[in-house]
Amino acid sequence: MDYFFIIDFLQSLVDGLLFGTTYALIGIGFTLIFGVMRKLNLAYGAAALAGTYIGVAASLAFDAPPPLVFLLSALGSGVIGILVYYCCFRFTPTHYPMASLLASVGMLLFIDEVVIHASHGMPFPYPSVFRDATIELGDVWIRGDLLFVFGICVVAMAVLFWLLYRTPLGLATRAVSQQPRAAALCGIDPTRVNLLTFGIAGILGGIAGAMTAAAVGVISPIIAMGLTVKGLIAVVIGGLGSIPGAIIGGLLVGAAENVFLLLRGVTERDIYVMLLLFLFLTLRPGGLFGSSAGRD
Amino acid sequence: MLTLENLSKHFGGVHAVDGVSLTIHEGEIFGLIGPNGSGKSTTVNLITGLYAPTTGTVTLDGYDLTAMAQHERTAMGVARTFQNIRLFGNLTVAQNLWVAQNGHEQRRAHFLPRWFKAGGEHSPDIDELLKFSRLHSKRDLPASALSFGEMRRLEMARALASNPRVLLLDEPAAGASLEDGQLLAERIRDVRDRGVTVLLIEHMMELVMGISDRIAVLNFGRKIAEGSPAEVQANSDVRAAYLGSKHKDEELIHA
Amino acid sequence: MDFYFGLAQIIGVHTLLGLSAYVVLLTGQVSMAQAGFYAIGAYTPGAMTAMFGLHILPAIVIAGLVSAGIACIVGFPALRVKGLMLVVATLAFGEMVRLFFFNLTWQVERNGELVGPNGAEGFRAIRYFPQNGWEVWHVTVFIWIVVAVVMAALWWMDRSRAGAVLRAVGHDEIAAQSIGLNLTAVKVGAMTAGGFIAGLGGGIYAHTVTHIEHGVFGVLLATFAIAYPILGGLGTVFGTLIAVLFIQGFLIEGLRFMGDWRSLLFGALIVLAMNLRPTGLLGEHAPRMKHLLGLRGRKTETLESKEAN
Amino acid sequence: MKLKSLLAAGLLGVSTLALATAAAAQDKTIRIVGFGASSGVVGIFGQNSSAAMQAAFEKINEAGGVTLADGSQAKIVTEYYDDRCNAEEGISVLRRIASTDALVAIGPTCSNVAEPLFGILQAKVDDGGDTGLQFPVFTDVAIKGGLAGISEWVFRNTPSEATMYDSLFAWIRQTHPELKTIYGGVEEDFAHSRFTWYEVMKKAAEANGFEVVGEAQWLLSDTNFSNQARGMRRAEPNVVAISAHPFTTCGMLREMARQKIEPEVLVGLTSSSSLETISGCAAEAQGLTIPTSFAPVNQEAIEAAEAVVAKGGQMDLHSASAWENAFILRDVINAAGIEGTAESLEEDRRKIRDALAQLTEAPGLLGQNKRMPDGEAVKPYVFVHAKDKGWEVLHEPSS
Repeated sequence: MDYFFIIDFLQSLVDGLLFGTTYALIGIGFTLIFGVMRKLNLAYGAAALAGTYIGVAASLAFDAPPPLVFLLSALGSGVIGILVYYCCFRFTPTHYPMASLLASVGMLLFIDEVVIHASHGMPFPYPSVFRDATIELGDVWIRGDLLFVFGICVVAMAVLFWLLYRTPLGLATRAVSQQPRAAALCGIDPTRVNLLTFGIAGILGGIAGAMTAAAVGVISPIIAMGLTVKGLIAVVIGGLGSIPGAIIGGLLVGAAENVFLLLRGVTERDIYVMLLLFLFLTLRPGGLFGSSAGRD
Repeated sequence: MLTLENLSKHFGGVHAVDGVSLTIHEGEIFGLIGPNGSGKSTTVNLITGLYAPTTGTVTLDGYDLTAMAQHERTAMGVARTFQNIRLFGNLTVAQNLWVAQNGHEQRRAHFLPRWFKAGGEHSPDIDELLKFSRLHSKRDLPASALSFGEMRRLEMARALASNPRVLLLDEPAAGASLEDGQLLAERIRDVRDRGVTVLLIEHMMELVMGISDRIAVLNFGRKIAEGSPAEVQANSDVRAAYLGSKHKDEELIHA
Repeated sequence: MDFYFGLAQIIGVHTLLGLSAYVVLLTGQVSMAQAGFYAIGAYTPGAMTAMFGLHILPAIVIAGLVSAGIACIVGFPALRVKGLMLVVATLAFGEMVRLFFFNLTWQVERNGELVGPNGAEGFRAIRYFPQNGWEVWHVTVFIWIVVAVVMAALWWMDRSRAGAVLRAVGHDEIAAQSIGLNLTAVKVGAMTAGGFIAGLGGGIYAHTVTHIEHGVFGVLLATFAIAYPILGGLGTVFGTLIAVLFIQGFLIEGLRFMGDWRSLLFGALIVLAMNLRPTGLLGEHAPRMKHLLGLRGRKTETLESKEAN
Repeated sequence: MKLKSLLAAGLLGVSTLALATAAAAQDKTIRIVGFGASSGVVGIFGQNSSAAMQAAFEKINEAGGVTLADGSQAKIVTEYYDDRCNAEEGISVLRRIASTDALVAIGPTCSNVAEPLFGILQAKVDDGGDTGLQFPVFTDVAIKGGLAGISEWVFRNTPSEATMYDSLFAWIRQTHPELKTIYGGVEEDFAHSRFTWYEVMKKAAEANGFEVVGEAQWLLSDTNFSNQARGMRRAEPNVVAISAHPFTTCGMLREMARQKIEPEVLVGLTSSSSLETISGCAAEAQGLTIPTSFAPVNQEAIEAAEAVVAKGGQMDLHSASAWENAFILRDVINAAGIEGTAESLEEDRRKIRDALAQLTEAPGLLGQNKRMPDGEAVKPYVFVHAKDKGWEVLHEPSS
C-alpha cells in the first residue's frame, strides 16, 4: 500500500466524519419526529433547505454577519417545521400514516418550488467561517470550516440532550414518544409536544442545512433531496428512535461515502453505500441501537 | 394432545415463563390462570409461535411445533384469539372468516381456484360459522363497525374458521360483564362440543372454575398447581400467590 | 388529437406504475423500489426490441417477468423489515438499480449504428413504434389494452380471497399470522406481482419516450409510484387511476394555463387533498354499490378511528 | 339604480371584448411556440429563453411582422410551455403544440428532454414507414452535442462546443506555449457536462498538445469535493477544465481555492458563463475562461440584451439562441411563402422545415451562423472570463 493511498484514506475518513455530522443532525430530526408521532416526515429536508434560504435572504438583504445568518437559517427552518406539522400532520388521522406521508411529499414539492420560485434556482453564496484555515496534521489536513461545522453540530446535539433529559419539555417529549396514551392521560397535551418536536427538529434541520451550505460555500435547491436521503439512511443505520444511533449513523454514512468515493470512484460510490445499507437493513433490521427489531 | 415440555422464555433477565410443562388432553377445556404478569400470555405466544422459546418444546399429537413458523402451526391445528381484539377492521365480517379458511383443507390442486375465486365469502362453511356466532345479519358490515361483544364473537369465529384442533382463548372475558361471562361459558362449551380442544387463559375466576375440566396455575412464570378446579382452589400455594394481589384473592373466594 | 392520445399514453403508463405500488401497499408495505422495477422493465425490452429486433409484445412480457423475478428475489430480504425501515431498504434497492444503469454500457451495432445503454448518456433510439408503422393512437390503444387487462386482473383479485388476504396482512400482521397466513409468502407474492406490473409499465414507457436514462428512475419517480395509490385510496384499483388522472391530467396538463403557478399548486393541492380526504380520493374501503349511491354513513369511519391503535 | 349601472357596465365590457376579438381577427397571425423548463431547479433556462423570444417577436411585430405567400403581413403570436425538464412532459407539450395551429416550436432547454423528444419525431422526412411526429423544432438551449442528427425535423441553433473548445485550447496553446498539462473535472450524472468533457474538451485539449494528467468526477448534487481536489493538487496541472453546472462548479472552485490549487488557466463549461456562477461564487470564479456564442460586444447584441432584460430575463449564450431563432424563423417564413391558413398548416410546417434545412448561413448576434447539413449550427464565439463580478470578453477569435 503506498503512502498516498494511506493519506488519502485517512483524509477521506476525516472529511467524511466531519461532514457526517450534518447527516447526523438531519437523522436526529427524523428520529425525533418519528419518536413522538410514529410518522415519516419527508418534507423535512426541504424545510431545512428553505430555512437555509431564509438565512441567505438575510445575508443578501442587509449583509448580516455569518452567525446571524446561521441563527436565522435555524429559526426559519424551525418555523417552517411547525408549518409542515400543521399542513401535513395536525389534521390527518393518526391511524392512517400514509395520509401524512403523502401530504409531506406534497409539502416537499411545494417548499422546493417556493424556494426555486423565490431564488430562480440560482446558487447563492453562503457565508462560512474559518474558510481558509486548515489544521495540518502531517499530510492530513483538517478543514477549519468543517471543524466549525462539526463543532456547531456537536453543540446542537449537546443542547438537544440537555433539552430532552434535563427539562420538563424533554420529559414530556420522551413520555409521548414512549407511551403516547399514558402521556395524554397524565395531562400532557400531545399537540403541544408534537408542535415543539417539529420546531426543534426543524431547527436541527436548519442547522444541518446551514452547515452543509457553509461547508460548500454555495447553496442550491438541489441539495434538499440529498439531505433527505442521507438523513433517512443515518436514522435507519442507527436504529429508529435512537439519538446516539442517528449520530453514529450519520458519521458512518459520511465516512462510507468518502471512502467508497476513494476506492470505487464517484459513479459507483453510491451503489456501494446503498448495497451496504440494504444488507445492513435486512441482516440487522433493528439498526445499531434499535430496541425493537424493525417493528413499526 | 398439546404438550408443553420445560418451556421457558427469558426477556433479558426477566424469566417470563420458566420451565413450564403441561399436557392438555383432546376434547377438554383447560384453564390457565395466574396473577398479572405470571406469564400466561407469554405461554400462549410461545404455543402459537409469536415468540421463540428460550428452552423447551411444544408438541401437538407428537409433532414438534417448536421450530415451526406461526402459519405452519395454524395449519397443524393451533388457533388463537387475542386479549386486545385484533380483527381485520378493513374487511367485512364474512371476509374476516374467509381469509382464515386455510388450515387443513390446503390442497395444491385447488390452490389457484381457492385463492382467486371471487365472492367465496358466501360459502356454506362461513354461513354456518356466522350463524354459530350469531353474526349472520352483520356479515357484510366492516368488522370495525361491530360492537365490542360482536367483535369478540367474530374473533373466536375467525379462529374457528381455520379449522383448529386446539383453540387458545386469551382472556376472552376481558372487558365483559358477568352476564356476558355466562354467555361466554356456554359458547366455550359449544366450541368444545364442535370437537375443538380449548385452552382458556383467564382472569375471571368464575368463568374458569365453572367450565374448565382441569386448571393449571402460573406464578412468576412457574407452574405452581395443576388439577381439577376443586383441587386448585384448595391448593395453599395458589392461595398464597393470589393473596399477593388482594383483588384476585377476593375473586378466588367468590368462585 | 394526437396530443390527447399522447396524454392517454402517459396516463396509462403511470397507471401501471401506480398499480404496481398498489398491490404492495395493500399488504401495508410502502415500497420505494417500484421505480427500480420500472427501470429494469424499461431497459430490458428496450434492449430486446432496439438491439435484437424482437417484437414488442414478447419484449414487454419478458420485461414484466424479469422485473417480477427480481422483485421476488429482493422481496425475501427486504420484507423482513417494516415501516420506515422498509421504505429506506427499498429506496436503497431502487437507487442501486438506477446506479447500475448509470454505470451500464453495453452497445451493439445495428444498421451501422451503435445501439444500447450507454451509461450516463442513456439508451437512445428505442423507436420500435414509429419504425414499425404504429400511429400514436395504435400505441394508445395498445397501452390501454394492457392497462385494462392489468386492472381487470387486479379488480378480480381484490374480490377474491387473495385480495382479502392482502388486506388482512396490511391491517394486522400479528392477527394474520395467527390465522395461518404465511406473511413472507403473501408479501413476496405481492411484491412479485407489483414487480411484474412495474416491468410492463417500464417496458411501455421506454418505447413511448424512445430514450431512457438513469435520472428518470430516481427517488421522485418512486415517490410518485406510491403517491398514486395513496392519493387515490386503497379501496379499489380505480383509486389509482383517478389519482393518475388527477396528477397527470389535471395538475400537470390541466393547470398548464396557470403558467408559473402550476408548479406551486402541484404540491399544495396534494397537501390539500390529503387533508380533505386522508384515506384517498376514493377512500380506504372498497366502495360497494350501495355506498356509491350515498347510503354510506360516516359512522363506520369514526368508529374505526377509535378502534385503531 | 345600482343594478342598472352594473348591467350597463357588463354590457359595455362584453361589447368591447367582442370588438377586440373582431379587431384581432382582421390581423393575420401565425403562431410560433416556445417550450422548455421554466420551473424547477433549471427553470431559469426557460425563463430566460421565454423572455428572449417575447422580446424578439415584439421587435419583429413592431417592424411589421412577417410576409405571407399572398403578400399580406402577419403578426407573430407566441406562448411558452413549461415541460419541467421532464421527458414525458416534454413529449406531451410538443404533441400539444403540434395539435394547435403553431407552425414551428422553439425548444427545449434540457438535453434529457431533447433526446426523447427528437426520438418521437420522424427520423427521415418522406419516410412513409416512420410514423414519428412531423413537426419542425428549432432548438435554442439544449446543447449536448450531436442531437440534431436524431431527426431531420430538428434544427439547432446551439453553438458547436467542439469548434469553440478546439479554438479555445488552440488559443491557450498559442498564448501560453509553456503550459503542458490539463486536469479535467466533470459532473458525471449530467448528460451535457459529461458529454462535453469526454467528447469535446478532452479531445480538443489533446488535439492541441495538452497532456491529460487526470480527471476528477463528481455528481450533480455533491457537496464535498476534497477527495477530487486532492487528486488534482498532486497532479499539479497547468490547466484545469471544469465541465459542470454552476452549483458544483462553485463547490469545486471553492475546494480548489482551499487546497491552494492555482492553475494558470481555468476553463469552464459553456452553460456556466451565466449570472448563476457569478451569483454563486464570483471571487473563486475569477479568471474562469469560457467560450460563448453570446457577449454584448456590438451594438445589436447590447440592444438585444437590454430588450431581454426589460422582459425580465437575462441574455446569455442560451437565450441569445432563442432570440436569434426568432429572427431566423422570420426570414425563413418570409422566404418560404407560407399561406398561414388552417388548411395549409401541414404544408406550411413542411415548408419551414425545408427552408431551415436549406439554410447554409443565418444571421446571428455575433455575426453569421453557419448552418450544417445535420441541422446543427456553428456560431461565432468569443472567449469570456469572470472578472469583478461579471463576465468580460477576453478574446475575439474572429477579429
